[in-house]
Amino acid sequence: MCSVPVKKPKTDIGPPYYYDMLPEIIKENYGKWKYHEKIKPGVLKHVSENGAELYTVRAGSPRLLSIVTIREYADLADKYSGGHLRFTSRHNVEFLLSDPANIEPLIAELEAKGYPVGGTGDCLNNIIHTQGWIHCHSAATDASGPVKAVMDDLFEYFKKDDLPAKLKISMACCLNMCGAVHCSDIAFVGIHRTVPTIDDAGVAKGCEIPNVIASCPTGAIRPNPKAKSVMVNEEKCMYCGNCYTVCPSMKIMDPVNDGVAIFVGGKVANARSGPAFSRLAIPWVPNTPPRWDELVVAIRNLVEIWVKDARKGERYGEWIERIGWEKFFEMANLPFTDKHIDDFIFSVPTFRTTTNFKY
Amino acid sequence: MCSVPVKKPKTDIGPPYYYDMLPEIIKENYGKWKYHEKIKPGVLKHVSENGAELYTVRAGSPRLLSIVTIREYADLADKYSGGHLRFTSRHNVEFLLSDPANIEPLIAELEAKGYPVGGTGDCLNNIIHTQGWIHCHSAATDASGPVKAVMDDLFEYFKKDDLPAKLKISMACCLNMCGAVHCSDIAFVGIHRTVPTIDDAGVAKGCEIPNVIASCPTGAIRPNPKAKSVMVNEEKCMYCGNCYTVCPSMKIMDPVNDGVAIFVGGKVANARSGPAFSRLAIPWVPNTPPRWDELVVAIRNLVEIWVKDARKGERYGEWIERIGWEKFFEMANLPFTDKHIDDFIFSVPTFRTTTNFKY
Amino acid sequence: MSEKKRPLLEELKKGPWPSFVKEMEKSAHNSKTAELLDLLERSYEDKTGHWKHGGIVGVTGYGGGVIGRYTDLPEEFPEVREFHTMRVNQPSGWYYTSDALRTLCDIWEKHGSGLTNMHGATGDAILLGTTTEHLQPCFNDLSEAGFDLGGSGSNMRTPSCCAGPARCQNACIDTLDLCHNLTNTFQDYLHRPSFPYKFKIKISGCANDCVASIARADLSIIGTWRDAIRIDQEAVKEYAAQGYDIQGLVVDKCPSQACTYNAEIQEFTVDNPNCVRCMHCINKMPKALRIGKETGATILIGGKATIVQSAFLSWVIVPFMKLEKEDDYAELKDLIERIWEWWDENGKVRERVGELIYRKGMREFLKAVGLPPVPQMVKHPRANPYFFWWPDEIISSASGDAEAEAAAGAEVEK
Amino acid sequence: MSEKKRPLLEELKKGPWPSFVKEMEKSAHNSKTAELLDLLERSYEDKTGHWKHGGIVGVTGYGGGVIGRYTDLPEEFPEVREFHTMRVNQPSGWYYTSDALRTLCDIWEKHGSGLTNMHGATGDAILLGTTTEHLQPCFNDLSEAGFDLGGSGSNMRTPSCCAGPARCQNACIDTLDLCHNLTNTFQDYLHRPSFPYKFKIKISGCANDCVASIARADLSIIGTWRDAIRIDQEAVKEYAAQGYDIQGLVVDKCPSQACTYNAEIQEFTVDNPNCVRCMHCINKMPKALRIGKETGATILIGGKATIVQSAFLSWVIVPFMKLEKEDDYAELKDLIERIWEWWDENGKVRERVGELIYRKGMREFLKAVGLPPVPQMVKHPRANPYFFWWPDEIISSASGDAEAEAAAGAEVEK
Ligand code: SRM
Ligand code: SRM
Ligand code: SRM
Ligand code: SRM
Ligand code: SF4
Ligand code: SF4
Ligand code: SF4
Ligand code: SF4
Ligand code: SF4
Ligand code: SF4
Ligand code: SF4
Ligand code: SF4
Repeated sequence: MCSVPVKKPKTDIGPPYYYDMLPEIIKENYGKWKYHEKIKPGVLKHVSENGAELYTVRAGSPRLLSIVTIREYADLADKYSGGHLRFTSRHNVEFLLSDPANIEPLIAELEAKGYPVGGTGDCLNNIIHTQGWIHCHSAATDASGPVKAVMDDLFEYFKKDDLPAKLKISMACCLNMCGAVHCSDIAFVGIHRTVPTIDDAGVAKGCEIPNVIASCPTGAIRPNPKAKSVMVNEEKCMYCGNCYTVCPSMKIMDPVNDGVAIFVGGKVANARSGPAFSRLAIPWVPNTPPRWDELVVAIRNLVEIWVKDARKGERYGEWIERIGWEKFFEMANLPFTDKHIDDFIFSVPTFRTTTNFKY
Repeated sequence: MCSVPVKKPKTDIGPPYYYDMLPEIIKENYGKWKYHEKIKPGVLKHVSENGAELYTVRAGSPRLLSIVTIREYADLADKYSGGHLRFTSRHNVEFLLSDPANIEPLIAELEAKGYPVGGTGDCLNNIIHTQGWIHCHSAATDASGPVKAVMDDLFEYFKKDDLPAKLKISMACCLNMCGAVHCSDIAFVGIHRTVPTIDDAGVAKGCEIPNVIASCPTGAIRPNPKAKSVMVNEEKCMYCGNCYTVCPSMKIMDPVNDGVAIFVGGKVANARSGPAFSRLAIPWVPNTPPRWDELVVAIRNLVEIWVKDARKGERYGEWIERIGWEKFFEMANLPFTDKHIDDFIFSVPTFRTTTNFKY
Repeated sequence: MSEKKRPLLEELKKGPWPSFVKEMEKSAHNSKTAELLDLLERSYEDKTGHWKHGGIVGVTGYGGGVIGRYTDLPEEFPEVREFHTMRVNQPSGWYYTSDALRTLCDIWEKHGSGLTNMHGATGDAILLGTTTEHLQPCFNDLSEAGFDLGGSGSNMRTPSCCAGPARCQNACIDTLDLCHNLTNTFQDYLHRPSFPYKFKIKISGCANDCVASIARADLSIIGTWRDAIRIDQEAVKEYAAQGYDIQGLVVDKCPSQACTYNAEIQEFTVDNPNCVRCMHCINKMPKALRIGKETGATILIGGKATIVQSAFLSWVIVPFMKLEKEDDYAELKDLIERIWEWWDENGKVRERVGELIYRKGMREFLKAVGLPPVPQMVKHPRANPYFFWWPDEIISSASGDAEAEAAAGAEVEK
Repeated sequence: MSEKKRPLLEELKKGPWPSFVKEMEKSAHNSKTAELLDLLERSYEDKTGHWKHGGIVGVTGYGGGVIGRYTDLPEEFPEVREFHTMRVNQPSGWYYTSDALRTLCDIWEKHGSGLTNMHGATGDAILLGTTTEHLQPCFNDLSEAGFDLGGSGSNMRTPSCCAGPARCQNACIDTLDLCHNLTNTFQDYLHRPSFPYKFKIKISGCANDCVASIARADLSIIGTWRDAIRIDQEAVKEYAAQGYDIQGLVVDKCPSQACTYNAEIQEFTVDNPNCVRCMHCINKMPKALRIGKETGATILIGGKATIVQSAFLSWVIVPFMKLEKEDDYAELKDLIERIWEWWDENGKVRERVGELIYRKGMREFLKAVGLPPVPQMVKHPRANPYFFWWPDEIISSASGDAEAEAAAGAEVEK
């Protein structure tokens, strides 16, 4: 059923050598690219100092790929781009073409197979996301499902590049934030809302109590020496699930209360303003599989107010910076609650220490 | 020698009624002022809705006043302003005149007596300061002395109002910062640089040990049960002297190491940018009575680079904001040290989390 | 008083700025003051202060208002063995008549060193240096003459305020009346320390904040308006005629791009809903621009200096409150008392109210004092997902709980 | 696989975005994958995941690279009783040949579910779902074919980098080579967890930071330059000719007012000493503007997601470092090792390096790793006066100590 090692396996060979993966045109123009042009959504052209032209065709991907699909990609690469392709940092696939005549046939075939071409320029990029119920023990929501539902709904914005600026949406299925969503234009993240329930016997048997105590950001956990376990101070616990990560006997799942929080206005690039964190917009929408309707509606609303009101060149957070958070909540028709006000370590610098505000 | 109470003293009568202190012209135009004009440095004119004109003549004050001087003020007020005057939030004295003919004679008499007229508009204001060695047990430097030395040196700027903007200098003689210097264009503050020496017997007798421990911002103090006293962790102590404030047996004075730290770029007004803290520029200059020469030179340097480089309307911090802190340290010819980098509670948000900087 | 005697202090009589040493010498016929000069000369030699705390001193019925002080060299300087300070509550806005000042001087000549601070950083008139024996008689004379003590210790401190409507066209509220009113209303808290720590109130008539209330008051009250900046276009034209750079010095510096200047027709306009009322344009063109008519104040909390948790600037808790003389500022006073109640119940010894809020969270604070959360309270909402839910926001059963769901903020337009 | 069987997942096959459910179904001839679909359907019904940690699994000689996973419903779903993930170290920049991909697919067809993530958030090719039994053989086949595992656990994680000089004109450094080099050099730290916690390295060729290194790498390496932006004025004129709003979309948005456009002569200029190299103008006029020639990188530290102390963005520790292929990036590697050494010695379990620096202070960190403090490390200097002195900066005797005084920074020009 599975191969038996015939000799001592090689270890520490390191990743495949990237250079061997590059097409000839890149090898020849490596480090010599001079500028790029946007041909149309999903198609870039890079021109080198000596005039060579490289075309990139980008197709959207659900990231969770069957080897069947990957082989299809390989076949398309063989057919159109000399067998060369890459994946992007947002999990799209990019074909690297030296012959512009291949662009349209490739696009046609990709689209026909259901792999939409787009996602370049001032568009909605693919949604960075994580494992969810597919594979992670810690997920407060699914990842692939909500992402699919949101991308379906916002699909038009993936296909055209006339948004005010790039729109980067990210998602993570628990507060570990493997999607590193904390600096995205729009971020949504699975959250719990109830304190962990403690299986004392399990803790005693399976968990390092000092580590469990140290894992709690708010110091809500104290020892329970009688039970050789721990206790949680309900007033201090904000359901981060970090204790559960280090100790599976601190169950934190709660199907009716788990859900999704939505943050807005972060960015990563240093272009213009420096990188910035996303900020809480909606503390909770319920988990409503299979298509997370509330989440989808909420995000569309957030996208649309920006598309409508932002000036050309304004990322989400730059737009809010200009209009002010008070106007944002008004435009988004969202209640501002005590949850929006930081009360963690670095809270004080987030308070409005000026009378400069709008009504 | 001292009066003997003949009847039970009245308590809780509250402060004198301000309204009784006001000149007629103010009573008539109370709340009706329409605009003001700067006549010249030290002289303001306020015009009311019904045309009345109130003139204010402001004179600099060392704040530490003998009753001899206060009586002179009273006499001048009787002579020129109908017996009406006030003090400002920066401790200057202001005469409230309804007759403009009195302005020049009043100024002449003030100047003759050594009370300089000025300090309005875009000028150097009086230096807010505190008790120092005159009266406080906690002082790491004198207050009146350094202030006098700095004001003497910068005197020209008190007398003319063509600085880029207002220049607010403040000083406090220890980290309690009674001068609330933390939001000034330039702030200087007495600091210690060595850990307190503990008189165990004194602590045992006179101090509340839990309060002493709680007083330490960095948690450097722990109990010393054997001595019924406390111990200080030298690595954690940053010489704030707060323990000394709650427990005089934790002596913190150190004549050779005590000195003055200088901060820049704070402001209070909400005009344009919101209020801002002053930031460390020079960690330490030594205490060199009687005229604190190093301090005086350092502050003049700080003032002059701003006067030279700032654009009209730029407060100190607004100027630095524009040129960048890296340029500030360069222009001021000051070393940037590890002391300048925050390592207290809210440090992380002060770190440069962008590649946007100048060399 | 010869040059010989105090060579170091002598240096500080030189120079154009008024000399505090000369001030001290003016009162040096008083033996205390003469010895204070000698002690100070000693400090200048030693580079260290020579004061210490001592037994608690005060006047009958009061727990504050006096700072006890003793030299640590009592043998050498017996006249300043005791050298206490009395904090005298200033009249609102530091307005005086010459007679009021003379009365103060006479009392202080009789009972103390003859030295003062006009004024202390909190706002009091500081009478600098007397003995324990003189405290009560001095207080009696002060009180007889219409003066009362200010605060010290863990109490409400002497409130102070800016020049206000008496002398300033920018005053959006009657800072003087409000200051007087609050001081009188809360006298008991001022004179009898019963708080976890000090509590300061400062009142500025507008966002220029001329008493620095946002930086150094636990409760900062700052005047503002709710309607529109008043514009006198004729006066705008005059500024233009004088060659004033309206675009560069005014418009370009507006923090919210809310004003515009049309140089052609010399017209200045304000986009009032986007104006954050920072005062800048009004400051720069006082003849042409004026605060709005529908005035009130922004209430902020938490300002303080460095100790212990580092300095805080006050932050907004009520964006706009009408402050009505007519109803005796009832809404504000009510809020202040609720704040004190919560702080009193929850604060540790020497924990300022801002530090307590930091420790417990705005959420707890707002709930306790009954204020609704509004976006104006924050520069920006939280970045971390570590927020709390109240029990009634949680769905208790799998069947769902529509009300809790609504309360929890399933903020979605369907 | 009929609609009946998984009605909830069925819903996610609809819509224009590629469906992960369809992807799973493509591999559903694999019994594991078929049962994974059933388990997921169950999760959709229950609104909860059905996975748990379990015993530690891995391959011989490695401490990371495999995530052990077990369903909590093993009776019902025996095929996914064990369903581990293998993290395969991607080639720099995620460049592949079709053959390389096919090789990976073949191995995964043989040993696993046939499902992958291309790629994981850290950068690895994720092979999703196999049994303990298959781990070693699968690894052997991978290794035989030229693939190695990536990181997991408390080790250096798989470094990743942007498209770089292979496909981007903005690359100031050879991100691909550097990433490959660091991965190989530090393989031992990657494969054998020995750190307090995870340590991530991400490399972007310029300040656009297309791998988000500043947000999600403990060590962020971001390309930049030190000389001048290259300007092609002819190309500027072309943008102008096309009616492009150079003033509004480029100049007005420059964060440091360092560029200007003279519309009359259609000339674009950059005040290079005041340019902060944010990339904005270059991004907006790629044909006319180009990065400088004297290139290198800014090194930043501390980036991480929310847990425990809240998310940090990396901050500058070296404003500019030349990254020389010639000397094998010696300076950088040396720095990395010094950082690890200090972190290893001082870090608590599960304490990221940024959190350790927060706890101990930059001062301790800089001294330990031998970096000089520079203003570029901070947005602004500290506001509080709570700073520390090193013993040698303190004057030991009353006689004074000129050297210490100098060291202490009596920074005064005399
Ligand atoms: C392919 C990719 C790099 C990779 O190694 O995979 C890439 C490639 C390019 N990026 Fe990027 N960026 C890529 C992820 C990012 C990220 C990271 C992310 O999305 O998580 C960022 C930071 C995001 C943020 O700020 O939140 C990023 C911020 C930028 C920016 C700055 C945008 C801005 O805020 O102004 C530019 C400049 C621009 O677009 O004008 C840029 C520009 C570019 C250019 C135009 C560079 C060039 O000339 O080749 C490339 C084509 C961009 C396009 O899609 O139009 N790239 N770019 C990544 C594509 C992801 C995808 O599939 O959608
Ligand atoms: C008298 C006084 C109020 C009092 O109740 O005593 C006062 C009075 C006035 N202030 Fe003030 N300010 C006074 C302390 C302050 C303070 C507090 C402080 O200095 O500690 C501030 C905040 C300081 C800060 O931002 O750090 C202050 C920030 C302002 C500003 C805003 C300046 C700016 O940053 O743009 C203005 C507006 C202006 O000058 O254009 C202003 C304007 C004024 C005006 C012009 C208001 C008016 O129309 O009457 C008054 C004359 C100012 C002048 O000196 O030219 N006043 N002013 C205070 C005089 C102190 C002194 O003796 O020097
Ligand atoms: C007299 C005065 C300084 C001055 O020369 O003007 C003063 C003097 C003292 N202050 Fe203060 N503070 C004075 C205004 C302030 C201010 C400014 C203000 O009120 O606007 C502050 C900063 C704002 C604040 O409250 O945060 C201030 C922050 C402190 C602190 C630190 C409190 C904190 O929480 O950070 C202490 C320490 C303490 O309370 O133990 C302190 C303690 C002291 C003590 C009582 C220390 C002591 O026990 O010796 C000083 C008595 C000195 C003396 O010999 O009389 N003083 N103190 C000011 C009061 C005069 C008045 O009543 O008008
Ligand atoms: C697979 C992956 C998500 C994905 O779908 O892409 C992932 C999956 C897990 N992450 Fe992660 N993390 C992944 C990238 C990240 C990232 C993003 C990145 O690396 O750029 C982050 C945020 C950046 C950071 O490191 O701060 C991230 C922050 C965490 C954390 C929180 C760490 C922290 O200090 O804040 C944990 C918790 C932990 O370490 O115990 C965590 C823990 C986990 C665990 C191991 C939790 C667990 O024990 O089950 C997850 C295993 C899931 C599974 O079933 O395989 N993962 N994790 C990513 C790794 C794939 C790869 O190797 O390429
Ligand atoms: S974000 Fe949480 S639930 Fe999602 S993959 Fe990471 S650790 Fe697992
Ligand atoms: S869920 Fe988070 S906050 Fe609650 S006890 Fe566990 S670690 Fe602490
Ligand atoms: S700043 Fe310190 S030394 Fe100066 S008066 Fe206040 S408490 Fe005393
Ligand atoms: S001086 Fe400050 S830091 Fe040092 S022990 Fe005392 S309270 Fe703590
Ligand atoms: S705060 Fe405003 S109202 Fe009060 S004096 Fe200053 S400018 Fe006038
Ligand atoms: S008050 Fe301030 S915010 Fe309002 S228009 Fe004037 S300058 Fe702009
Ligand atoms: S980070 Fe810079 S160099 Fe790398 S792909 Fe993005 S734009 Fe190009
Ligand atoms: S790179 Fe950025 S900072 Fe430099 S000139 Fe261009 S826009 Fe301005």
